Amino acid sequence: APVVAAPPRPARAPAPAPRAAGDKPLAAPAVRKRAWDLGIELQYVAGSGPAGRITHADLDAHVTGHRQGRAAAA
Amino acid sequence: GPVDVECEMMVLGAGPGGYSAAFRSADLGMNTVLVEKYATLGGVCLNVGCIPSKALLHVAHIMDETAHMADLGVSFAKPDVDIDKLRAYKDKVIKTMTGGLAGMAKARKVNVVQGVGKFLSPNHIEVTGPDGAKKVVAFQKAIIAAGSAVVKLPFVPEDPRIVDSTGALELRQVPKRMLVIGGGIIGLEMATVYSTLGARIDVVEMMDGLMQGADREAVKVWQKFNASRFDNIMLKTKTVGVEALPEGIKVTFEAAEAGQPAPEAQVYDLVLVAVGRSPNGKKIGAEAAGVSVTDRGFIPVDGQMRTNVPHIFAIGDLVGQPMLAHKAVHEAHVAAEAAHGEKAFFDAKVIPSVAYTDPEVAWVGLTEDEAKAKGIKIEKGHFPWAASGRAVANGRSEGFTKLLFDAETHRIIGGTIVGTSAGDMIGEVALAIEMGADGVDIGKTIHPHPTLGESIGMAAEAYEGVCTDLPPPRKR
Amino acid sequence: GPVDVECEMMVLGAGPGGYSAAFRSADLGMNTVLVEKYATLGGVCLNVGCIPSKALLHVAHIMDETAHMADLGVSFAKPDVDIDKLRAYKDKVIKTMTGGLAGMAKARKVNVVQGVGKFLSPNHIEVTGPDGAKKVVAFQKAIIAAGSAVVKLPFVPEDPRIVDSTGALELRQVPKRMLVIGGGIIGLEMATVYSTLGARIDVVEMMDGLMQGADREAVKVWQKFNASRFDNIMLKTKTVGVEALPEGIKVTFEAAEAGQPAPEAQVYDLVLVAVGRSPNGKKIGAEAAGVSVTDRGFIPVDGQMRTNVPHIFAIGDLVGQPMLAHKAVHEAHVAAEAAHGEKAFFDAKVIPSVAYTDPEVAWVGLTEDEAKAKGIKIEKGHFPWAASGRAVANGRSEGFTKLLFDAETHRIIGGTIVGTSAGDMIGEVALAIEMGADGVDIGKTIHPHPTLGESIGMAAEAYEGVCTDLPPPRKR
Ligand SMILES: Cc1cc2nc3c(=O)[nH]c(=O)nc-3n(C[C@H](O)[C@H](O)[C@H](O)COP(=O)(O)OP(=O)(O)OC[C@H]3O[C@@H](n4cnc5c(N)ncnc54)[C@H](O)[C@@H]3O)c2cc1C
Ligand SMILES: Cc1cc2nc3c(=O)[nH]c(=O)nc-3n(C[C@H](O)[C@H](O)[C@H](O)COP(=O)(O)OP(=O)(O)OC[C@H]3O[C@@H](n4cnc5c(N)ncnc54)[C@H](O)[C@@H]3O)c2cc1C
Repeated sequence: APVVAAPPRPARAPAPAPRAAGDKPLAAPAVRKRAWDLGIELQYVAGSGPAGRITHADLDAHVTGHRQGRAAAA
Repeated sequence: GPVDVECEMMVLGAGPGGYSAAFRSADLGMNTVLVEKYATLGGVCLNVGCIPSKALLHVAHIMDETAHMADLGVSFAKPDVDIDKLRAYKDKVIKTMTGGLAGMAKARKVNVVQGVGKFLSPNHIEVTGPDGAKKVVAFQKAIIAAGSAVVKLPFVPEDPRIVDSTGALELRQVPKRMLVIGGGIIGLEMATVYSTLGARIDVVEMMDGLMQGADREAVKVWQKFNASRFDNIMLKTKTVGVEALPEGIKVTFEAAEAGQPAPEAQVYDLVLVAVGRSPNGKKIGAEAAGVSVTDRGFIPVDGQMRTNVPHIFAIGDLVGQPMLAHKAVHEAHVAAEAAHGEKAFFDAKVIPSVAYTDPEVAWVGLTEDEAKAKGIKIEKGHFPWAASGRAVANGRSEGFTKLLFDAETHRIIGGTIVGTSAGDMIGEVALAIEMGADGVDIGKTIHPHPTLGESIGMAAEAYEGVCTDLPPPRKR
Repeated sequence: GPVDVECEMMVLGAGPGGYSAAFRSADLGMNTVLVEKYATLGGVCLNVGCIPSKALLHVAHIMDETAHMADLGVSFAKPDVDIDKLRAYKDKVIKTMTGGLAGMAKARKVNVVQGVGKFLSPNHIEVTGPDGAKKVVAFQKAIIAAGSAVVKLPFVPEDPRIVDSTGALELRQVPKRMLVIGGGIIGLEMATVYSTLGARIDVVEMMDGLMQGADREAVKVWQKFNASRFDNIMLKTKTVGVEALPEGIKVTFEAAEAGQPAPEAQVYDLVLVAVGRSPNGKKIGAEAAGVSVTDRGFIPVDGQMRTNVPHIFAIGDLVGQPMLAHKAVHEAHVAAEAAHGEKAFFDAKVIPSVAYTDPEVAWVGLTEDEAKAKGIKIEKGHFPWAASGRAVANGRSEGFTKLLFDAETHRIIGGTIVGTSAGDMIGEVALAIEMGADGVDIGKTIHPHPTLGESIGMAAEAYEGVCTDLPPPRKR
C-alpha cells in the first residue's frame, strides 16, 4: 500500500509584505520598548524573524541604516 | 488659598493603580504624595476585591476537594465551619497585604495623605480628612487613579439581606437560598464561596450566557462541573423588582426578549447584586483641573496614559475596560515613567482575564467568537485534560487548554484554559503572544511532565499535528 | 531464521519515549511495531513512576492542606484513610492512562508485540512473549527506548520491609519509622506521601544537601517547610549495612568524609532505597545490532538521536541524563522524524525539572551554582511569595520565584520556583529561555492578578528595578 504521508506542519510564513498603516508590527515587548526609547516607528522597520518578527538586530540595522543614509545624504 | 503640602507628583487613589504609580514615581526620584480616602492602601482590590475573594475561594476549594476524597480512599467528615474565624482569616490576609503596602510606602518616603480629594485647579487638590479637616496639596504632576464603584440597581431597597460584593465578602450570614444578580466573574466567584458554605444558588443574567467574554466551550465545561451548585440559572432574564418582605427578599423577573415567558418570582434569604462597576471619574472635581470626563465617568487618555491636560495622567478602572488590577498596575508604571519624562508607552498586546472559580477559567488575547467577529481566520490547538496524566491523577480531568493561531501567520493570537490552576498558567500564553511565538516555538519548548502546564505545549503540538498524547491528527 | 513480522519501524520499549516514538512514526506514515515486555504501555512513567506517584501526592497534598485549615475557620477531623481504596484509586488512574495509550496505539495501527526484545542483527529482533513463545521482527529502522532500571545496593537483603520506588508505590503498609536512602526527588516525593500517611521519616544522603541540582535557596525553603516530617536528615552520610531483623530493618551508617562521626545505627519498619536509576542499554543484545553501548549502559547518540548504526536511533533514559519523561518524549519526536528523513534535530536549550513535593520545587536552565561553576556572570530577579497576595490568601507564602539573567546580554538563562503549583508554572520560564526573552519581555507581559504565576512577571520586574510590589530597589 502506498505510504500516506502525514499532514505537513504548517510552514512558517515568509516575511509579509510591507505593513498597512495602523498594523501592529510583530515584535517582542523589549524590542517595542526600545523602539519607543529610540523614537522609532516599528511600522517602518523590516522584520527578519519568523513571520516577519522584528528583532533587536533588525532595530540595530534600522538605526545604522538611517545613520548611514543621513551620512550619505550629507 | 494656602498650600499645606507641596510635591512633584500627586497620585489620587491608592488602589493597585494608585499605589503602583506612587511607588514607581518615588523610585524614579519624584517627591510623591498619595491621596487616599481610606486608612489602608490597596483600594478595592486588596480591601474588598481580588484578595479577600481569593482567600475565601481558597478555603472553598479545599472544602470542595475534600468532599470528593472518599472515592480516593480518604474520607473526611464534614468540617466545622466557624464563620467568624473564617472572616477573621480573610481580614488577616487583607491586613498582611495592606500592612505590607504601608511599609513599602514608608520605605519609599511616599507621603500618604488620608482624605477625600477634589481638584481645585490643574495644580491643586483639596483633601478632606476623616475628621473633616481640609488640606491643600500643590503638585506639578498628577496621576488620577480613583477607580470605580459598584453599580446599583435603582429599584433595589436598602436591606441587610441585599448586598453588593463588598457586603458579600463580609460573610455576615450563610443563607439557605441566595440569588446572584449578574452572571459575571465576581458574581460567580461569590456564588462558589456561598454554595460551598451551604447555600443553594440561583443566578439571573441578562445576556444569553454566563461569564461573558470567556470562551463559550470553557464556560460549558465550567457550568457542567458546577451544575450541582445551582437550582436555577436564568439567562436572558431581567430582574425587574426586588421587595424586602419579612420572610425574605422577593425578586421578580422578566424575559429580556419581549414575548418570552419569564421565570416566576422567588423569595431569597440573600441577594447579591453584581451587575458591574462604574468609573469614579465624575466624583473628583476633574473639571476644576480641566480634565475631560466622559458622560459615563471615564477619563480619556492616550497611549502614555496622559489626559487632555498634559501634566495629568489617569490609570486603572477609571480609564476603561477591562477593569482589572493587573491592567491598572502596568498602566501605573507607564504613567509614572511618562510623567518623569521617559518615552514609556502602554503597548501590551493582551491583558488576561481569570475567573477564580472551581475550575478556574482563564483566557487571553482573542477568543474564537472575537476572531470570527473580526473576520480573522484562525486555527486551533486543543488539548483536553482527559489526556493529561496529572489532571487524571488529581481527579480533575474536566478541563482543556485551547490555543488559537492566526491561520495565515501561524502566530498565536489567543488562548483559553479551563481547569484547576488555569490562572497561574495563562501567563505563559500571554508571554507567547507578546513574543510573537508560533506553534513550533511553544510545542518545541519542553514542558515538565506530568504537569497541568504541559497542556500548553501539548495544545501547540496538537495544532502542529505532532502531539503523541492524543489520538492521531486528522489529515488536513 | 524465519521472520514473523515485518515493518518499516520497530520501537523497543513503550515508555514515554517509546510510545511517543511509535505514535509519531505511525503518524508520519511508517508501518510501526512497538515491542514491550509488559502488558500495558507507558513504561516506568505511567506504571510505576510519574503518574502513580502524583496520584498519591495529590491525596497527600489535600490531607496536608486540611490539617492547617482550622486556623482559617474550617476544622476538619482527621480523615479515615482506607489504604486499599487509596491504592485502588492510584491503580485506576494508571489504568485510565494506559488504557488511553492502548486506544491511541490502535487508532494509529501501531502493532504492539508483547515480550522481551533482544536484537539478533541490525535488522532483526527476537521477542520472547510472556508464554515463552519467540517471534522475530524484521525492521528497516529502529528506535531503542528501553529505559532504565532502579539501582540496587549490593549489601541490601531481600525483605518485604525493604522496597524500591515501585515497592513504595504499592503502599503495602504505612510504617511507623521509615528510612529513605537517597535524598533525591523520587525519595523525597515518597517521603512526603508516607509521612502524610503517618510515618516518621529519616533520610540519608551521601552528598551535602537534599535534592541535588536544585537551587540551594529553594531547597532551604523546602526543608524548612517540611521539617516536621523528618526525625533525622543525615547528609554526607553513607549507608553501609542493612540487616533484616525480626523487630525491623537495622541500618548502619558511616560519614562520607573519613574521620567524621557517623550517626548511630537505627531500626526501621520500612526502608526505601532510592539511590538512582541505571540505563538498560546492556540488556537488549545491542551488540548483535552493532549498536555501541557505554560501560555504564548508556547508548551514545547524535543530535538526531542516531546511534552509531545509521538506521537505529535511541532515546529516553538510556541515552543519558536527565532521566525525565518529557525529555524522552521530545527526543522521541526527533528520532521518528529523523528516521523518516526529516532534518529534525534535538536542540531545545533547556529541560525543566520538578520535585512534586509540597511545596513543589521547579527549575529550568542554569542555577546560580551552575552559572558560577561555568564562570557566567549573572544577575537575579527575586520575588518572595510573602509579597504575593494570592500566596498569602492561600496561606502558603513560603515560596519564591527567582529568575537568572545573563549579566551581559540581559537574556534569561534560568529560573527556579518553589511553592505550590511551581511545576505548572515553570513552563513559562522555559518558553522565555527558548524565545531568548529578556527581563523587559517578561516584565512587560501582563500577568493576571492575583495569581502565583504573576510572580514570574514580578521577578522580571524586580530584575529591571521596576517592581512596585516589593520594597524599593537598591540603587545599582
Ligand atoms: C469583588 C471583586 C473582586 C475582584 N477580583 C479581581 C481579581 O481577582 N483580579 C483583578 O484583576 N481584578 C479584580 N477586581 C477588580 C479590581 O479590584 C480593580 O480592577 C482594581 O481595584 C482597580 O484598581 P484602581 O487602582 O483603578 O482602583 P481602585 O482599586 O478602585 O482604587 C481606587 C482608590 O481610590 C480611592 N478614591 C477614589 N476616589 C477618591 C477621592 N476622591 N479621594 C481619595 N481617594 C479616592 C478609593 O478609596 C480607592 O482606594 C475585583 C473587584 C471586585 C469588586
Ligand atoms: C518513582 C518514579 C517517579 C518518577 N517521576 C517522574 C516525574 O514526575 N517526571 C518525569 O519526567 N520523570 C519521572 N520519572 C522518570 C521517568 O519515569 C523516566 O524518565 C521515563 O519513564 C523514561 O522513559 P523511557 O521511555 O526512556 O523509559 P521507560 O519509561 O523506562 O520505559 C522503558 C520501557 O521499555 C521496556 N523494556 C525495557 N527493555 C525491554 C526489552 N528488552 N524488551 C521489551 N521491552 C523492554 C520496559 O518494560 C519499559 O516499559 C520517575 C521515575 C520513577 C521511578
